[in-house]
Parts: sequence; C-alpha cells; structure tokens
Amino acid sequence: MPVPETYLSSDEIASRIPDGALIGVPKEDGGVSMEITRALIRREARDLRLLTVPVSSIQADMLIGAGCLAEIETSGVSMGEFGYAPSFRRAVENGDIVIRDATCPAIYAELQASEKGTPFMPLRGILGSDILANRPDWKTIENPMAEGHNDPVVVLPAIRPDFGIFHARYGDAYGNVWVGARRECVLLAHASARALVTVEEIWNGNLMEDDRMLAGTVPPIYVDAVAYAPRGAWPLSLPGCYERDSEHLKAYVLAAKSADGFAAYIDRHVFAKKASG
Amino acid sequence: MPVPETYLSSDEIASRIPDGALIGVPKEDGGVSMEITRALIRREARDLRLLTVPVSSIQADMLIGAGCLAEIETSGVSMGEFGYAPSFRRAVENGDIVIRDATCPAIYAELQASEKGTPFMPLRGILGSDILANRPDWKTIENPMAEGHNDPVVVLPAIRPDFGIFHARYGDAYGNVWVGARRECVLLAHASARALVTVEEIWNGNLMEDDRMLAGTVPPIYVDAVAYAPRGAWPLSLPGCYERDSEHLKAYVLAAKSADGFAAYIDRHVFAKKASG
Amino acid sequence: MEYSREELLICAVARMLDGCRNIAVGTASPIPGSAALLVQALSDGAARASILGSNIHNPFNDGGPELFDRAGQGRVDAFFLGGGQIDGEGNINLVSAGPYPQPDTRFPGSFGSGYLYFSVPRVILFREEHSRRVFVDKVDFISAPGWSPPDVHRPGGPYALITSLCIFMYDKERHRFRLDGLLPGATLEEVRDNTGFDFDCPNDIGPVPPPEPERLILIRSRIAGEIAETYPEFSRTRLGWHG
Amino acid sequence: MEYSREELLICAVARMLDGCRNIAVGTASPIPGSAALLVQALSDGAARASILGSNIHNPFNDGGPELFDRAGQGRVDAFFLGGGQIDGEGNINLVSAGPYPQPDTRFPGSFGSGYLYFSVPRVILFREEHSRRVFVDKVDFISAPGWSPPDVHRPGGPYALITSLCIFMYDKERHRFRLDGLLPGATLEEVRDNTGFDFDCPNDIGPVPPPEPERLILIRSRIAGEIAETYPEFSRTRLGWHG
Repeated sequence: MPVPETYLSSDEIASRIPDGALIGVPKEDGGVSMEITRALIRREARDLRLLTVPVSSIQADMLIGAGCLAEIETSGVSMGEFGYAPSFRRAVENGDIVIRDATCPAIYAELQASEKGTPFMPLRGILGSDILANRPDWKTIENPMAEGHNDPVVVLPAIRPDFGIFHARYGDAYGNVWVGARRECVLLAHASARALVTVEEIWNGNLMEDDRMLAGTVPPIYVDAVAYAPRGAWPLSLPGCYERDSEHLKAYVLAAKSADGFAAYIDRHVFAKKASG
Repeated sequence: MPVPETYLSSDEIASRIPDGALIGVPKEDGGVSMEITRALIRREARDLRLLTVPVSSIQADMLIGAGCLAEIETSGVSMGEFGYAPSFRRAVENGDIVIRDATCPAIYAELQASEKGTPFMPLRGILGSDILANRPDWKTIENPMAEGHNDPVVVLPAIRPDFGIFHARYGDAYGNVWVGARRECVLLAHASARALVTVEEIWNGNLMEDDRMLAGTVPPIYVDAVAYAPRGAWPLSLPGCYERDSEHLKAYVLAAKSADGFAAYIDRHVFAKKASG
Repeated sequence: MEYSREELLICAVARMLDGCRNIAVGTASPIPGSAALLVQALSDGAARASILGSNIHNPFNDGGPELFDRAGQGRVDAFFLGGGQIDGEGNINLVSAGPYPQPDTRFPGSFGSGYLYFSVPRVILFREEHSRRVFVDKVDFISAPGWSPPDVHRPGGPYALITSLCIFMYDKERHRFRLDGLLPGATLEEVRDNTGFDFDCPNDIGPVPPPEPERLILIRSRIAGEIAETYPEFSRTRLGWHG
Repeated sequence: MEYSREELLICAVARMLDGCRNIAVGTASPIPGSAALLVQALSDGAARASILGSNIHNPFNDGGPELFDRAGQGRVDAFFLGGGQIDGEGNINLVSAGPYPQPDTRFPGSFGSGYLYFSVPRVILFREEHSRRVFVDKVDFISAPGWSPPDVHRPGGPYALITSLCIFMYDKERHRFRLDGLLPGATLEEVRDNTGFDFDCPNDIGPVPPPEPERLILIRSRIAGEIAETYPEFSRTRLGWHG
C-alpha cells in the first residue's frame, strides 16, 4: 500500500508540538511512538510536560536525558527487568525535573474525566498516602451517596493533554488508525486535545467500514496527524507484530548511566539519519 | 460450527433470572436479546426492574405488556418511526409501573461508576430539570475543583444490574462473546454482576487469541451463560448482520394498542414453539 | 427557481449552522440531516456532520456514550431536539403532559436532552405541530430548562425553534423567543393564535429567505444522494432523488 | 522429596491464595505467577490466574484501566506488591529514600499500589532483600498505608510479607507483622538483626512447611510449562522445564 498523501513525517509531527506542551504517552507495551520520541529529541524540544499513561520506560527516560522535559506526571518510570531508568533517577535526585507522583488508576481517572468533559472523577484508595499529600490538585470530599456516616473519597481533576502520542498497528487513507485492544490509546486520543500517531502499516481500505476493525479504530475526529513509521515502536514491542529488542534495551540502560554514554547513544540512534537499528 | 456443550438454551437462561432482579439491556440497535426477552415472558417473570441502556423500544414494551416489570429506569421508550410504545405509555398513564426517568448520559455514568467500583460519578447538565427533581438518589454537590466560586454539579450513584442481557454477533467455545464496536454491551457486561448473552453465530477458534477480534470481545470473567440464538435480535437489527423487520414492528405497534391484540401477538410470537418469524 | 418547503427549511437550518465544525443529528431528522450534510459539503473539510443511523456520515465509533462525551468536551457545536411541549422560556418537555409521574399523556422520555441542552452551544428545536397544545405557557415537566442561573456551568442551550408556521430565534439574554421569519402560507396572526406563550416580534416580520440558488443545486445533486443512505424515502419524495 | 527454594515458596504462596477466585500477578513475578497458576490448576475452574505479560493466562482484554476497575469492584481477590521500603505497620514505599521530592535514592514510583493496596483483600508483599535498608521503622514516603482509620472504605490491605529469610503474616487488628516461618538456612536471630521494625514472634517459630508432594509434581509438570510462556528462563533454571 502506498503511504497516503495526507501523512506527515515523524519530524514534521514533532515540529507541531511546541515547547511547553503537555503530552500524554501510553505504557511500554501499549504502542509507544519511539519514532516521534526520537524526532522530539532531534528538534531539541524543551520544557515539555509529560504524562505517562500510566507508566513509562525508555521513552520517558530518553526525553529526560535529552533535556526535553520540565515536568513529569507518572505512576512509575522503570526499565523493568533491565534495571532502573538512569536519566529519570538522576534527574529526580538532582532536582532537575518537577515530579508529580501518581498511582496508575488515578492517571486513568484524570483522563477519563477529560474524556467525558466532566471536571473531576472520584477514586477509592489513595487516602493517607504521601502521593495524596503531595498533590494539592487532588482533593478529598465526603462521598455524597453515604448517608449518616463519614466516607472520605479522593476526587481527581480532569487532565487534558495538548497532544496524545502513540504508535498504532494500522493507519488508512481516511485518517483512521487502528490500535486494537489498546484501550489506553483510545482513552488518550479521546482525552487529549488532539492525537499524533505513527503507524506500523497502511491498511488497504477504510477501517471504519470494516465491522471487525471498527472496535479498535480511532477515527479522524480525534487524530490531528499521522506518520508512516515501520518499526516505529522499536526498541519497544508492538503487540501482535514484534517483540521488544531486549539486547538494545539492556545496552541503553548501560549507556544512559553516564552523561557521555547517553550522548553517544543519542548521537547514534537519534541524530543518525536512519533511526531504527 | 457445533454449538459448544457449555451453552444453555434461552429458556434455561431466563430461568436463571429470578423475579425481582434488576436487569440491564442495550438500546435497540445495540444487540438486543429478543430471544431472552421472549423466554422471560414465557417463564412469566414478575417484578423485574429494567434499566434501559439508555433507551429501549419493543423489548421494554413487550416486557411491560406481559406484566414482567415492576419498575423501569429509562431515558426513553419509543417505537421510533413506528409510533409510541403502546404498553409503556398505557402502563405509565395507568400508574401500573414505577418509572424512574433519566437522561441518556446519566444512565451511562451510573453504569460507569459501577464498572469502576466507584460510589458515584459526576455529570454536567440536568440541573433545574424535573428529571433531577424526581430522582432523590441523584445529588447535587459543589464542584470540589472550582475555587472561589459556586459551581453546582450533579452526582449519580453507581448502579449495578444483577444481570446484563444482550445479543452478540459471535460466541466461541471458550466462553467469549464478540460485540464489536457496541461499547454499551461491553459497559453493561463490566458493570453488571453477571452478563447473560445470546449469540448469533459460533466463532471457530478463540476470540481472545485473535488480535483483530480482541478489542470487541467480552471474556468469560464477565459472562455467566451463553445461548446460541440465530436471529436472536429479531425483529430488531443486528448491525452488520441483518436489518430490523419494519413490517413486523409496525404490526406489533398496531397489535399492542389493545390488550387483546397484545395477547394475540404474544401467543403467536412468544408462546408458539418457533419464536422467530 | 422553484423550491419545495423542505428545500427552504434545509437552507434555513444551514444558515443557523454557519461556522459550526461538528454537527450531530439524531434519529428521524431528515431535514436537519440534509442541512448538516450541506454545511459539511460547503465547508471544504472544516465541518463534520454526524448523522445518527448513517454508516458513512458518522465520525464516531465508540458506542453510545461517545456522542455525550464529545458534547461534554465541547466538541459538538450543534444538535437538534424536539419536545412534546415547549414554552416561552425555552424549557422543553419530552416526558409527559399532566401530573407527573402518572400523567394524562406519556411521551417517550427525555433521551439526551437533559445533558445536550446544557453542553451543545446551538441546539435547534424542531417541532412541526404548531399548536397551543405544544407551545405552552409553562411546560408540565422540564426535561431540560431553557436557561440556567449564572452559577451553572452551561455552554449550551436553545438557538432557534422551527415549526410548521415559522422560525423563532432564542434570545439568551432575555430567555425569550423572537419571531424571525414566516414560512410560506403562514401569517403572523396565525402564529399568534396558535402559540401559547408570549414572544417578541419585530415590526417588519417577513418570510424566511428563499434558498440560495447554488445551494439548491447542491442539495438536489450531492446532498440528495448523501441523505438517501439514511432517509431514502425522504430523498426520493422531497428532494427528487433518483438513486 | 527434594525441592528447590522456588518450589518451597510457590507452595507457601499457594497456601496464602487458598479460596481466592481471581488472582492477579504483575510484572517480574515468576514465583507469584507460578503459585497463581498452581491454585488455578487445583481449583477445577473456580480460580482464575491473571498473569501480566501472558497472552494465554489473562482473563482481561480491555486495556490498562481494566485490572483497576475489576479490583475496585471487588473482583480481584489477591495481588502482589513490592517496596523499596516497608515498615512494621505495613506501609509501603515505592517512591524514594530520603527527603521528597528530591531524595537520596529515587525508586521507579508507586504504580498501582496506592489503589490496589486498598481494594484487593489479600495483598502479598514480596521483597527478596531482607535488610534494615528495606525493612525500616518508618518509611520515608507512603505510597500506600498499611492500614486506615475506620471511616475509610478499605476492603483491601497487606496479607503477608515474603523475604529471602522468612514469611511474615500481617495482623490487621494490630497493624503489625507476625513472623510465620523461617526459610531454609535462616535463623530468628538473623531475621531480628536485619529487620528495622518491631514484629511479633511466636515462641515456637519453625520452618516454612515443605511443599505438598502432589503439588510439587504438578509444579514440575503442568505449571512449569504454563509459566514458561511468560518466564521461560525462570522455568528452565528453577523448575527444570525442558520445553
């Protein structure tokens, strides 16, 4: 399938994201657009605020290491079995980045409030935690449904990313993208002001007109721009398509432990013309 | 494909729904299990409480006409272009049924609260309406995110049907059912204590193992029982499969305008062995 | 150019939708649907029509809650509602006439009105039957109020009211309807006689402006074909579609 | 019958999961995963294991929020959590050691703990490193508290704590851990020396009971194969899987 004429390049998409924007990204097995991540680093984006939905790994770590972020709201940044996320850890320990600690379902709830256009969303739990104690934007109210007894419940504000950014399995010529069962990408697209998407493959036909594809499709009303990026989640996985590149991730963790190592990694894998290894 | 051994008949499913149960059903183009509806009438179910998600047509009207319902929570019962819903209108005008008027997104919000296990959900709008005035279970609070000014917002309690009942396009031998993009059925399954489902066709394979089907699948953790019921939505439509039977619906509206006409309709189309025309 | 009543109304509604980017149309609404498709066709991609019941002209795919969620986000600019009763402040009643909950006449129910009337900036009320039974001084049941006190978050509300006799525009400041134009054959006197509420009326009330000729051509060609997917009978008998 | 340390722990965890219907296991958790699969295998369909990262042993399909939604509904009976620091009241810290927000050591973050610790009845804490650095008197940051005042809706909380030296059970009434059994090679003195919090200890503290032989056979046959889908290396080196 030819790439649709309306498609942009990943670098063109990155140029649409102004410094200071609030961007939302899915967790590492949810269709991460590493291609747009690399493009953001290439364009030397600054002061971005990152919302991880609800956690992240190399994507957040690279953006932090490259100095693109002023702030991060997250439930966790980790390289999983490959160890801690070196740039994240260093930046937080050095106070180089504003951290807004959350817990996974709270981030979903903040986005669901935005998705529904409701000003807040209640969530059980969290009470008595230092997460709550450090989030002046999260409030505690009495459950209005409880009668005759106290029942405190946390309420979370709607959060609307300027851009939701993810990598989808398919895109078509009509502006649709297909994420299958990755509901966090659907949520991100619905909750954000606009979505910016890279796609692995071009779908022959209209995804909205295929009964079987419809449930996993995000239509153009939510999608601002699409880029064709085969292996666009590399070195992370794209479910049903390719596994993550464990050797590469292991090497990244090692490299990112020093500023020089990180710079060399970025030079080779981000600024070099051909981004995928 | 042979019908899986674990499947029940629609009448067996109806026998699992005790008198007095709260049942939730989708709107008329959302995969209505008319087959279970007929089975409920055959088993002379009584005092059921019906939640329409968020509106209904012939399904609610038949259950009311047959005396199965004590109560209905709905945003609307109508036969659309075929006219008003005769049994519904008559029962409400005669005070034969308790009516809890709602508005569509409020019913979704009540179910979403149940889906999330949160005690309530806020919703904009509704303020100053007689819907709100007649729903003592709906409360008004001040938006806890508003600072320095009044901002009333309605909060709705979680509602958890005892059974969510719908008709799905496919079912497989592993207990999965596929509803495609009918998210209201997914919501109903998640929000209810258990789902009871009729399926149009048996899927060859495991729906959870097919990447393209996964997004539209409801897995067995939510599904209590499945029955094979080809044309199980008749005379309503099953999207992507068959259109509604307009002639039949027109004839139903005419018949249901009198008690005798309704009785004759039920005799012929519900109590007769072969339910589909 | 000759034109039908439906073509006149399609053009009148299209003018009300000027500048809207997302226009949603509910069930049983061929005229609003045609108008939305017309605005979409004229907008060069800027406006999107969502026709309930259409497989092609439907930008949504995520099930029942989606339209309401988008409206809540401010992503729906225009919508259409009816009403068993409508009063002079723009209150609408889709529930019942007479005492609630056991009324004299039960209507189907409020559907999404209790929400969309608050969230969609331009709600156009469509009610053919122009009678004192429908257009009452005070509705028996408020499915959704025409206006709200200033502390209520309310980006939406009534914009216009179209009947078989005339078009009213809604004055958000004064919470009143203002007669805007008469439909062919209707007189001001007839409107007054059949309206149970008080409304404003300019001295120089005239007919609803006729369809713009180039829009009429577009309706009969492209729009007739597009709306025929959802309303084939309407398109055939009213817009002369031969598909 | 000879058995490995991993097999001993799988059986110990399986006993803790007795009667659970829905058991969810997060990332990097081969022992809890194996225990959950063992309980599932023994339950004759009554128990379901959800193994994060598995394509087969995963009853969920609706994306990230689903596990939390099900836990909120009370449909998840058991879950596993770790902690950079854990204190004697069961408070867990997955965020940082030292002053917040600019700490001496930053950990990854709280993940779902701030919610699941409240909603899942049996949360089993798993933390290999048994040291005073980890098991502290008072955590530096509470990702989730071990207990809550009576007015807080809280069906969930800590159930047990498994370390490289021993197993503690959590006493919900007293908000304290009670030593339940020693792992092979560990002594009570060693546990005391390496634990920074005060805990209860029965006089007759003994070893963790050995695996039930029939369960051991099941682990080495069926469970080794099942867990290998998600943790092939673990299954090969620790359970003798030859797949």
